[in-house]
Formats: sequence, C-alpha cells, structure tokens
Amino acid sequence: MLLDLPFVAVGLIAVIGLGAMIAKKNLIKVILGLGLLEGAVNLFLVAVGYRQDGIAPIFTNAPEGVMVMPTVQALTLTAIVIGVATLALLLTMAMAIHRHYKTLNVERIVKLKG
Amino acid sequence: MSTFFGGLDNHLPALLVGVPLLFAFLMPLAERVHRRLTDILAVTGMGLTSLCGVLLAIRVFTTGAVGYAFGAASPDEMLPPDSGGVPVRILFTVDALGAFMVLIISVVGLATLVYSVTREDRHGEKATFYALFLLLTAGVSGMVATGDLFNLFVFLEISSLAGAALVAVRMDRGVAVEAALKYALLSATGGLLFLLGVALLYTQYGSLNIAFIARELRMTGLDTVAVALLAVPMAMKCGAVPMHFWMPDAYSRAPAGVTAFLVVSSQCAMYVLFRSLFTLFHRRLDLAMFGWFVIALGVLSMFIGVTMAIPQKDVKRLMAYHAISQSGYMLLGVGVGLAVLGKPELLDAYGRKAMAGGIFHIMNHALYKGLLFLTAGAVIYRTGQRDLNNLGGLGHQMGWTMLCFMAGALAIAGIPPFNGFASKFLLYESVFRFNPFLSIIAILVSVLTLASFMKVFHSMFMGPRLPRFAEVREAPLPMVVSMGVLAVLVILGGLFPTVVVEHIIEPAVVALLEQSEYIQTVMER
Amino acid sequence: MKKIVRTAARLLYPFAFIYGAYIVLHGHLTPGGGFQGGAVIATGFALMLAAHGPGELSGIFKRAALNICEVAGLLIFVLAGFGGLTHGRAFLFNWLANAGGLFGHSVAHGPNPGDLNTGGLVPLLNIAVGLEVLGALSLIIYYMMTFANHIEEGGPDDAA
Amino acid sequence: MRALISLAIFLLMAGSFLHVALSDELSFGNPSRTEMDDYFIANGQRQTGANNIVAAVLFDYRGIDTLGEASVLFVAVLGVGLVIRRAMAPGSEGDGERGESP
Repeated sequence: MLLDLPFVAVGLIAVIGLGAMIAKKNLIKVILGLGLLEGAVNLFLVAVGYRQDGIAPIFTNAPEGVMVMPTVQALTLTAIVIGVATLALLLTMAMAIHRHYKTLNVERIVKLKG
Repeated sequence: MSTFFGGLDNHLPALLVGVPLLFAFLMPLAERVHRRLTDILAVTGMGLTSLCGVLLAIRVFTTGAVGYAFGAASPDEMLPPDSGGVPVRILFTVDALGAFMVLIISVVGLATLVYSVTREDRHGEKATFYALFLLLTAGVSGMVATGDLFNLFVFLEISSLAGAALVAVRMDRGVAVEAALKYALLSATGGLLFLLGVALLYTQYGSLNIAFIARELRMTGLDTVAVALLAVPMAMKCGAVPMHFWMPDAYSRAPAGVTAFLVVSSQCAMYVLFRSLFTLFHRRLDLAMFGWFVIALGVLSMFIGVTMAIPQKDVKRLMAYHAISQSGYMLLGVGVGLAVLGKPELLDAYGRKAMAGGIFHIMNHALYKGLLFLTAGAVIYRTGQRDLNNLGGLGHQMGWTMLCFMAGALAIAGIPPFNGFASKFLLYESVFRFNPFLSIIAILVSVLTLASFMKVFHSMFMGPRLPRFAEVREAPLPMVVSMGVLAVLVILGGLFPTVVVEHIIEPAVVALLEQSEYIQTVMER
Repeated sequence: MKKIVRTAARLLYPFAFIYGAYIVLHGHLTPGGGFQGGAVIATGFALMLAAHGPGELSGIFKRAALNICEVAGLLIFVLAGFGGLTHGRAFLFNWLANAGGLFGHSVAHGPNPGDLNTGGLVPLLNIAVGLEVLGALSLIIYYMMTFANHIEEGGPDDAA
Repeated sequence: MRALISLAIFLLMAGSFLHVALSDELSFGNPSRTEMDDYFIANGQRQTGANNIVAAVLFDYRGIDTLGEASVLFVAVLGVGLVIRRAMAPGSEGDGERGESP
C-alpha cells in the first residue's frame, strides 16, 4: 500500500484542486484549482507508466536496465501543453472580466442568468 | 470508387483534419497580405474540408467503415505485422455513424462560414475569427473521426478552446467573455475528467485504441469509474440537464454563425457519449441502468429546456433553451435503444426504431436549429434588437428571412412536412411501445415548443410596419444564401424521410449496435 | 534599478536562447525536445519583455516577428505531414528516416553515443514545434503584459 | 441549496478519486499491460532513427496528437490576442448594436 504513494498523492492533489474550484470565490483561485486538477491528472499519467527500477526510455549512452513506458510520457507532455494553453486563455478571460466588471468574485460575475 | 485527385481519396480521413488546420495556419499570413484574401482563403478551406467530408461519407456509406493509420508506411496498415495484434499508431476509424456526423459537420460548417463572411471587420479580428472557425471545424471533425481515446481528448480540447474563444468574439462589455469563461472552465474541467478516464483505461489495457479496448474490456471496478468519467463530461458538453447552465449563456452571446456551429459541436460530444457507451463498453454495461440514465437525462432536458424557454425575452437565449430541449429527444431515443440492447426481441420490435429516431433527430436538429439561429442573427444584424418585446413587423421587409424562420420553427415543433416531424414521429411511435408515459411527455414538449415559436414568430415578423425599423432591409446575400440552403435541406428531409433513413440513418444505427464491425475495421484486415 | 535590470536581461537572454536551441536540436537524442526547448527560449523573451516592456523592443522581439515564428513552425509541421502523402504514404509518415539525406542516418537497436543526423522527421518536427512554442508562449506573455500596462496607465475605460 | 449541491458533487468526486487512488487494481511500478510500450522500446529506434523513444512516440507514432496540441496552443494565442485586443479597444461594444456583426 505504501508503495502506491504516488497514486495517493494524485488523489489528494485532485481533491484539493476540486475543492478550490468549488469552494473558492475568487476567479483566479478557481482557475488555479483547475491547474491543480490538471497537475494531478498529469502526475497520474506519468506514474502509471513507471516500472520498478526503470530508466528513462532514451538510448543515448543508456545504462543497462528496464525502460519505463514511453507512451505515457508523450501523453503527459501533450496534456501539459494543452493545460498551459487552457490556463492562458482562462486567465486572459479573467483579466478581461475584471476590467469590465471590476470584480473577480464569482458570485458577482452573473450578468447572465435566467 | 474511382480515384479522385490522383489517389488522394485514400487519405480523406487525414485531409478532413489536415486541410482546415493548414488553412487556419495560413490565416495570419494572409491577413498581412490583404484583407480580402482571408475571406477567399476561409471559404476555400472550408469548401475543401466539406468536400473531403462529403466524399468520405459517400465512401463509408457505399463501401463500409474506413480506417486510417497516421504515420504508417501505408494508410491501410492498421496493425504493424510484428506488433502481435496491438495497434501502435493513431488510427482514425470512420464507420457509418462517424460518417453521418462528418456529413452534418460538412454541411452546417460550410453554411455557417458563408453566413459569417458578412461580419464587419471593425476591430481587425476577422482573420482570427476565420482561423478559430477552421480550427473548431478541425476539432469536431477529428472528434468524430478518431479511433483513439487520447487523440479524442486532444481534438476535444481544440474544439472547446476554439469554441470558447469564438463565444468571446463580441465582448459585449464583458458579458460575452463571461459566457465564454463559463464555457471554457466547464469544458476544461470536463476535458480533464475525460483524460482521467482515458488514463484509467490505459493502465488496464495498455492501449488507447477504442476498438482494442472494446475487445479486451473486462469491466473491473476501475472501468466503472472510467465509464462515469467518460460519460458525464460528454453529457455536460451536449447540454443535458442538470449540466446545461453554460449553454444558454454561450449560445446567446456567440455570433449567430458560431452558435449554429456550436450546436454541431455539442452534438459531436453526444456522439462521443454514444460511442463510449455503445462501442467501448457495449454489452458489459448494466444496460437497463445506463439506458434509464440516458433516458432520464433526455426527459429532464426536454421538459426543463422547454419550460425555461417559454418566458425568455432574448430571442437567441430562447432558442438556446429549445436546443437543450431538443437534445433531450436524441438522448431519449438512443437511451431507449440502450435500455433494450440486451433483449433482441424488444430491440427489433421498437429499439432500433427509437434509435433511428434519435439519430435522425441529431441531423434534423443541426439543420433546423442552425437555421433558426441564423435567422435570429440576421434579424439582430439588421435591427440591432434581440429583445422580443422590441421587435415586430419585420415580415414586411425581411421576407426571405421570415420564410426561413417559418421552415425552422415548424420543423422544430414537429409539423409535417418538415424534417422534425419525420424524426419525432419515429420517436413517438417507438417510445410509446417502450413506455407510453415518456412518449406523452415528448408530445407535450412538442406542443409547448410550437406554442413558444408561434409567440416568437408573431412578435418578430407579424404586426404593422414599425417606424423605428423603417430603413431595415433584407439580410445580405451570403446570409440569405446560407439560410436558404439549410431551409431547403430541412424541407427535403421532411419530404423524403424514408430515403434519408434508409441510406444514412439505418447504417448509422447498425454501426452503433454492432460493436464487432467497428472492432474489425481495426483488428482484422 | 531599471538600468541594472535591463543590462542583466540583455546579458542573460542569449544564454536562454542557446540553451533552448540546444534542447530543441538534441530533442531526438537526449531528454527534451521542441516544447521544452521552445519554453526555455520563451523565458528569454519573457525576461526581455519584463525588463523593457512590450512595444519598446525591436527586431526579433516585435509582435510581428513572434507571430511569423509561430505560424512558420506550424506550417512546417503540417507541410511535413502532407509530404508523406506524395508517395502513397500516410499523413505524417516519417519520410526522412533512414533515407540517407537530411537526418537520414540509420541507427541500430541499443545504447549508442548518439548522432545528430538521425531521426528523420523527429528532429525536423522538434524544430517546428520549438519555433511554434517559443512564438506562442512569448506572444501570450506579450499580450498579457500589454494588457496589464494598458490597465495601469488607465487607458480608455468603458466599464459599465 | 447551492452549497449542498456543491458539497454533494465534491464528495462524490473526491470519493471516486480516492477510490481510484487506493484501489487494489493499481500498483505503482508494475503496469499490467505493456505490449504497445514494449513495441516502441524494441522497434522505435530502428524505425524512426531517434534515440529518444519519447520523442519517437511524440512525433512519429503519435504525430497527429502533437499536431493537435500545437494547434491548441495556436488557438490559445488567437484567443488571448482576440480577447485582449477587444478589451483594450476604446469605445463601447454595445449589446446588439445595429450593424454589429451577427
């Protein structure tokens, strides 16, 4: 059970991120919660591909040993860049909203309803 | 089928994604050369994409599912000979259901892009608008064509972000950005949950290919979590109640051309939902439970959507609530099919028919709802008013727009001879045999929809000519043309429903029901 | 203070560029690649933008240059993908690998010291993605800083 | 009411995350199925000529993913540019102003 610590960490980070997204009132903090959730998912992806005592799957001057799974690393890389793009767009929108509404409180950013 | 363009027809699935991306990337350069060039490039790019989409659909409907291996020595080489039967590359798998969606994307995409050519380029953003539109097209096409779960996530994110950016185009003192932010935040969260589901499947089966996982699936405890993680974000993206609240905001604030295409984008999310429930998890699900889950989403959406729509004053917001209500019909039809999937005699008795109705409704909804949003956009464009109380008497000046609106409104209410009637009739008939109560709700919702659109029609087009709209003219030609094309399709679909059902809908239903065909496209060649 | 920051930034940014370029070019041999290298180069841009402010810089630090950089990377990627189609190969087929020409040396299986001229499409696409990422990330920073400055200077305010 | 719903969603999702994290079906360091990854490690170097197998997967075997991801970044830049240029533009962008693009 203790050996599965990375998965426990994933669960905890995801719960913290989710909690921030649901409970926080500040839009920036909500977006940061999303960032945490994203970090958890990426960590999960990388952790899934680890093999006991594995080395990086790169043959340049590689030592002897079993290699960890390369696919998940590629997926994580892709997911990280997608996450960066998402966060950039969300933060920009938050900036634009703050400029027009003069607030970042999610409870007051509700001109659209009904 | 003979070869087009010197053998390029073997590459149609790749061109479907590659062409819009290429043209989108050219857009910033074209902007530097000349303003008009962006218009020409956008229409050319979208036209080529639609051409690829239509050719691909024809190919699939005539010769069966098409696979495409990206990066392989030959596009047909789905499995490398030395991999022991494991797909290693990203495979596109377009079966009849995928081709059906590709067809919708092609038609509605081209119509809405032509409509959007009339945008005024006040803030020098037109090139960006076109680039985002083409990227959205690439995203949704990729979503329905791909056979790889992670690739699906990537295209999902392209379509979400491009959609969100397009919703924000008009700013509207920050209100459009608010709508876009809601859309982007929910899509991003949904995307992450989807990715987590994909990761869970990957840990157990060591592959990301839908066909491979579907064949190997054991339905462990983790898979149960994965089903939820794949299905819930998609239900949210297709606007099913109770996860619908982003939809009226985004739909009402986006430019009309974009809204019409966002409807298609939502339906692609619905495609993913059906694909994962039917193809990926298929017969290992607790079918009755999931069937009722989908039915419950459908009935809630139908009912709450229409009741929220009736009091709306903002014409696009009203239509957005109707969009929620109509997606309920699709969920209801396919949900009934899912619920009886395990019982062949019931499936043959009414299950297939219900699914045909639901899937037919996807196409009809994309056409008539797109048409309605476009007419609303044309009215707003000419009058500057979106509040129903301030509109009136436009039938005198905007005759063609009024006719198109009428076609759309009668279709959405399920009045013959428009296409909405054809699919709704299939639904009423078959759902009645499954559970009469559900069918009665569906009919009731249709009546309410009709009432609501009668009101809209009356307050927009009827009445005396208003002095403040004295100089209002008919919508510009590109708008009328694209609305006209959609209106003609709406009528044709209503006049010849059996042709459409026989050649397009039935194969799509079979593709959804027969998991083995999808798997064979990849695994046994 | 301003002067110290500016001088330090001018001294430091070439190192970010060189290190980033190394990561990009060796992406197919060592850990790293287009994204990582592009991001490192973008930190150099961010440094210069932070020290001088957007709009005051010229040459490669202008918005137009970054924009072209980004689009060029993406176009190289797509066109390299279409390049595979010419011989009946699939989209994004690795038509440079083991072909003898550019990046065309072949490699036997197993650990080796590494040869820059291998990998076919992999290093080419690394460079393409490197260009795209450095352009994209720098542009995002550029836009955000422009906006922040605009708000600080109290630009025309149309909030309701 | 809203707080209750939020709490319910949170508990449900937190529960499922922790369920996954503590599940016996996952074990760190022992992936259960590795055919695809073993194929990459065994053949990637020979087929693509790249020593870095992650790069080989990223740009050769899963190249279209990377193209998609580059496109996502492009979308983000377009979106950021669009929102910021519009937000800085002087004057009003009125709601449904006449002649406003549809």
